[in-house]
Amino acid sequence: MSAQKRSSKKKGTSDGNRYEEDFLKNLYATMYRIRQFEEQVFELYKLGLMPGLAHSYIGEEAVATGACAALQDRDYIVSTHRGHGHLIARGADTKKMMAEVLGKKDGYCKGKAGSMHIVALDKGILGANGIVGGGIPIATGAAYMAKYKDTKQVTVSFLGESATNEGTFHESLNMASAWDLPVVYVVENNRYGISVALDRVTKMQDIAVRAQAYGIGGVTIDGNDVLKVYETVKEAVASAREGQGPALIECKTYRFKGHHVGDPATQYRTREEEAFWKERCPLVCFRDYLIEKAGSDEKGIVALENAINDEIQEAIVFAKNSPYPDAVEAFEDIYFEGR
Amino acid sequence: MSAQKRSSKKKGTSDGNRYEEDFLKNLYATMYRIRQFEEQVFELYKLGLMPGLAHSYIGEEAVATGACAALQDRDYIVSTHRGHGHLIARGADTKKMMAEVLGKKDGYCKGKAGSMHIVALDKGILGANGIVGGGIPIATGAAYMAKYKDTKQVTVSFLGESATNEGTFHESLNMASAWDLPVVYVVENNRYGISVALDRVTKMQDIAVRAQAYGIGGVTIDGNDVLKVYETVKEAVASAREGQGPALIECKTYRFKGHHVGDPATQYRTREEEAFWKERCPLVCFRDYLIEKAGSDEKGIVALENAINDEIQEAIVFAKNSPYPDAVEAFEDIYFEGR
Amino acid sequence: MNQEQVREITYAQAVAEAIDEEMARDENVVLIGEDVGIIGGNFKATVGLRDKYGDWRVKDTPISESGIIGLGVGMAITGMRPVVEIMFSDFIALGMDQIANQAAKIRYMSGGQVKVPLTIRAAMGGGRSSAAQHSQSLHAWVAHVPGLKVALPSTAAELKGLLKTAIRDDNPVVFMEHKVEYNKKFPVPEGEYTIPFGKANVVREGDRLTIVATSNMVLKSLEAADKLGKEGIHVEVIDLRTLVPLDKQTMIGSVKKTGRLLIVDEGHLSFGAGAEIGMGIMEDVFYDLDFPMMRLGTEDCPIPFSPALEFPIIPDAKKIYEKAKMMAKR
Amino acid sequence: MNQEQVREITYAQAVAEAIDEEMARDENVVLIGEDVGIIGGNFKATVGLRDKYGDWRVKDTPISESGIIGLGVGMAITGMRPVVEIMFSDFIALGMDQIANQAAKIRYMSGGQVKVPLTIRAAMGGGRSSAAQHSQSLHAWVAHVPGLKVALPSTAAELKGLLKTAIRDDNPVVFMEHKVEYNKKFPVPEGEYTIPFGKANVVREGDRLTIVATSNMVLKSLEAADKLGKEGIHVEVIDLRTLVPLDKQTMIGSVKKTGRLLIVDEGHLSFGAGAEIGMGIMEDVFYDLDFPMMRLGTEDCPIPFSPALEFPIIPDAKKIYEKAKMMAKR
Ligand SMILES: Cc1ncc(C[n+]2csc(CCOP(=O)(O)OP(=O)(O)O)c2C)c(N)n1
Ligand SMILES: Cc1ncc(C[n+]2csc(CCOP(=O)(O)OP(=O)(O)O)c2C)c(N)n1
Ligand SMILES: [Mg+2]
Ligand SMILES: [Mg+2]
Repeated sequence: MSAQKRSSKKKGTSDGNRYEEDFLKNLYATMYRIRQFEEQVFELYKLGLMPGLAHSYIGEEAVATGACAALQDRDYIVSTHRGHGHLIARGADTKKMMAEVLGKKDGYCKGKAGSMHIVALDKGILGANGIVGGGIPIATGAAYMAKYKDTKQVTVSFLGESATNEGTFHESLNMASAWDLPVVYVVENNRYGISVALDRVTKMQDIAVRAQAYGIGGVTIDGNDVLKVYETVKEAVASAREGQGPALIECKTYRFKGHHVGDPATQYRTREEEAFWKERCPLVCFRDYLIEKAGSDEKGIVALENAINDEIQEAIVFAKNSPYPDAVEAFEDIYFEGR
Repeated sequence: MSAQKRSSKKKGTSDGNRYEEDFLKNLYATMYRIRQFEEQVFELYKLGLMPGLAHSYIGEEAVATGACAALQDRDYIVSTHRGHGHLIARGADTKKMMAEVLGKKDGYCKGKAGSMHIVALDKGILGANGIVGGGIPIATGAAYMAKYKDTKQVTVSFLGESATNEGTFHESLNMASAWDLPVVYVVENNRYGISVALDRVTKMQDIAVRAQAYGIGGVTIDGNDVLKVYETVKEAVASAREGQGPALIECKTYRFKGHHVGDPATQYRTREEEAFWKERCPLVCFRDYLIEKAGSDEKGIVALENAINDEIQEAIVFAKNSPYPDAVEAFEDIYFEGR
Repeated sequence: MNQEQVREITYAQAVAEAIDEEMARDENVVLIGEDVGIIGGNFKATVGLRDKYGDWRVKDTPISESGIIGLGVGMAITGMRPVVEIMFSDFIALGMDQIANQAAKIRYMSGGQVKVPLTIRAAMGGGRSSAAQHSQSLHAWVAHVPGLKVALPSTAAELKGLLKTAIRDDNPVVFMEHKVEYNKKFPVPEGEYTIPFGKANVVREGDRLTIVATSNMVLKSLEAADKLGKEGIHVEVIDLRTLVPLDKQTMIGSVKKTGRLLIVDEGHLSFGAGAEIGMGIMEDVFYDLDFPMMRLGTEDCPIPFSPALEFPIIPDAKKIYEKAKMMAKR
Repeated sequence: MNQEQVREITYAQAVAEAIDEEMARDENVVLIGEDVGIIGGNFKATVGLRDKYGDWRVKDTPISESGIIGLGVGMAITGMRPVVEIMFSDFIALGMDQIANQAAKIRYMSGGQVKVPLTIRAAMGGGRSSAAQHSQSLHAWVAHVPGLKVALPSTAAELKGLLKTAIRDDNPVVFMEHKVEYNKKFPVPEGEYTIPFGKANVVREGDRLTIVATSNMVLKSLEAADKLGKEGIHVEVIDLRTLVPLDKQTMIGSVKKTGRLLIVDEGHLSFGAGAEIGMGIMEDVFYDLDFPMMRLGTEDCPIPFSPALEFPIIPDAKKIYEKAKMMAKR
């Protein structure tokens, strides 16, 4: 029950397991897709084409990718304000995502959601959430449903380390543990909540310690190691699916950019810290691993990358070409009227 | 940091310490005063003389008594819906309390508070609270004040075990621990929140375990042993006063009556369980201890009891004779107008 | 409703009956809340349900208002029809994020992908010496949030029909039960029936003044109207039933007939639901008004504990009678 | 205010200046909130204060809205004057218990023993594509709770004077800053001044129609009034400044003069603050009204993300102009 800590490795990758190359390449493709999507969102923001703001997932791709790879199609995820990565890892359509981020009619939510609130029910994505901690009880409720109906579905609730200071975190984990609900809480510990470093507002720096308060399993892992995330989440998901209750998995990671696209992140963290983490870029590390350890050839990877670049460019074209919704649509979808 | 558990003793009293007889008798007097006050409140309720409801502290007297004995005059307490015991232990005037409970003009709060919201600022009683968990951040704020101004005051926040499932508990303990605030959280674990037994809604039965999530000291003690409570709280208060931060003290205890004066408590707990705890009545045990171990003579104790009986009767007379407030007073005290 | 039935049950029993029927009808209906199970609720409004449906369908929860409403949201968007009990409506304050930012908005934010068939029941109102934190009528808060529906049943018969509608509704409904009513008996028809949302109920016809009331104030208004009726002043009393949707047409029709409108709602007067009831039909009835619209509500002070202070600040039949009489004079 | 001063600062700078002056004046004033310290606030409204006053007086907090408001309550009743920042006013939903059940009521419940000099600042309003959970104007909730005061400053000069008053007030004040204003520059007098609560500001005189507006809607109303003025239609514009206390006298005087009232408030129309503004003076002006009172507010739908959807649902100068023109015609 006590927090296990994984000794940090320079090139944050596991190699104790053997996987099919396709599987590994898919993981890489997902991470690369997230990265590319986010880079392009940033470009669109700088060009003034994106309304509002977005929270970049760059640097944290291994968490969403590893976690979602451990799920079955019928499982659920609940996401956060920093949700693009979770959605893409869960298989959301980048075209519809990009259109949503631009506030267009063909977006997942017809332009009503924007970056922070995307739902993709067909992919089991119950929603990103603009309220820090707001999704945690909702994820727990989905797990209650699964337990009540014995559907064997598991829900993964993503949350930031700072969200663990909201009351909803505590209330949810208490219920999930008391009733052995099939939910896995994946904490993305990137050390900051906007500008506030965890150690300024919380005594214990390993969030996994908090699992002890609920008598559930809690581990701290290298969140930049996609295989480690995959393996850890997979085990927790299997255990939850079998009725053994929830778990808390803390993934140590880092956001390369500021809190949102408009934040230069200059005041509250050091360039050294940034450099330390960029060394541990989950994409670069895993790419190296693919080539050096898993026997993939670089040409194949480049081809994959190019294909994804094209896909994201298509998504941008799709989003740009999509019309804005009509003003009258503001009045639709408030209430469900049909049956 | 891990929860310590005290082996339960039949006659829940410590005897490793030597105290002045006066001190011990004062503790007993306080417990007896609480008991007598509560018995009489119950009588008034049955006679239909009390508006609304009240939550009886009978059976839990050792917690408030031991904890408040460990405080200095300038310290603060924050109480709960089950607050009579805390207030009396802190030295509140039973006349003004009784008048308040009956909704009379001479009550502590001029009849506006009733049983659940009494404030007695002159005694450092910042308020009982009708919202479960509502007082926890308020107590923490008082501690922030003390730290900021370096007043060396400590705040004791009383709360029930079920209140630890409210988000405010978590948010407050996180802040108090991060900033080493001088506050001691005293949890009265009487196993039930109204009708809901802790084990039906929470996996870990020792609330002290929760302290680990915040990296603060947490202990589980026999809450019916007034000296044990006194000693444990005293140590925590001293440590908080010295700037070492908060602590969580879980006192295992039991409410002899129902949740409130109108609850027969028949459906959700067994007669055996009730009998088990009545055997461990904090008053009876400590009375025996006084006579058998501390060398008090029974005549003196009986005289003390009689004096307290008289005091409470006087409080009842005072409360009955006090007029109801005038209707226009409803419009006073909403805003502070003066300067 | 069938007038021949004379069966009488309490308002609390009507709650249990409505939930029982809906649970029997649809296994997606579950009830969760503090103390709803073993003791059948703090107000005994869910007695017997746990015995009948078991611990997983009638779940006693920890004291975590925000958590349990969120749990309900999660269940609702994954196909269930949870009924969440918040013991005292004052405690919705602890769950307002899940109510207003989550339940109310998820459907909209999703562009219509999900629906949220969630019913949140809570006990409102004063009159029981429960003091400032257990006596409020906070329906104006939730009525102000688009995406929610808000119901305030007046009698047991109304409650049963409206609660069944709430549970069957595919949208989040905040359902405010009045705590002084729970133990009162009312005639309630046998068998199944529902009462649609958004249709106000003209409970007494009259020509000299329209009283629009909510919840328990409907009963107090009827008392006042009876007394006025004996004096030959015939007052129309409308039970609004739901604030959202708001049945403006029935009110407009009535005020056009009577020319005078008194609104009686137990929320605090200022910035309360009564203000909307008046302003909401202002443009439609302005030229028909013979007298300014007036309101009665709980005075703008926290609810005091002492009955000597509490009763004077909440509208009662006498105050309604006096205000109505003053307004109805020609 | 001294008209000779032409110094211009932003609305955000006015926040920092007001707090700075009050902190310098009284060591009991502290500022706590998420990100208020090192980066000087999400909206840069508290830049420089941490450097000047240190970490304990300008405290970056964890993301715990309920906890930090409660912390403020505890400080306030033990002698301090905390200013708590809630980044977006939508998040007051997470702290409503501490706001409405604790801060607002503790003085009353204590029978006047304690006072609660607490200021809760929050950023309200739409117009920045912040979508449903970051764009609301929820002041109607808090205005409905006796024991709280509620201020909505329109310009930087107003903000500075009102915020200083809020901090000096011995009661809990919910202070709603409008997020589209933060970066705008306004003329602000040099030196110390305060603006009293409960005194509405007639920002433009006129005879044909009274517009009562709050917050940012004051500026939009002035724009509309300017345009109408050029057409010879002289509209009076009143900046309400505070909802609680509510300056009915200024409104009544104006409406008695003009005979027409348009209320413009950014909260959702239904059950919003505008309803009270109308009904609150109804009895006093009824016989002077030449036209039904009318309201503009944000439409009753969650605030959509896309600017194509958002701008049409929030009142703007054009809508105000059109409505006012329609109302002012004889
Ligand atoms: C209830 C609430 N409080 C505050 C905010 C503002 N806010 C948005 S993201 C954020 C930081 C969240 O930090 P963390 O949970 O660690 O996630 P990260 O951004 O690091 O991924 C804050 C304070 C919010 N959206 N919701
Ligand atoms: C926020 C809130 N939720 C629910 C209640 C109703 N209620 C009053 S006391 C109580 C049980 C509290 O249990 P615990 O904290 O263990 O204290 P105890 O009564 O056992 O002393 C409940 C549920 C309340 N007053 N406030
Ligand atoms: Mg973070
Ligand atoms: Mg208890």
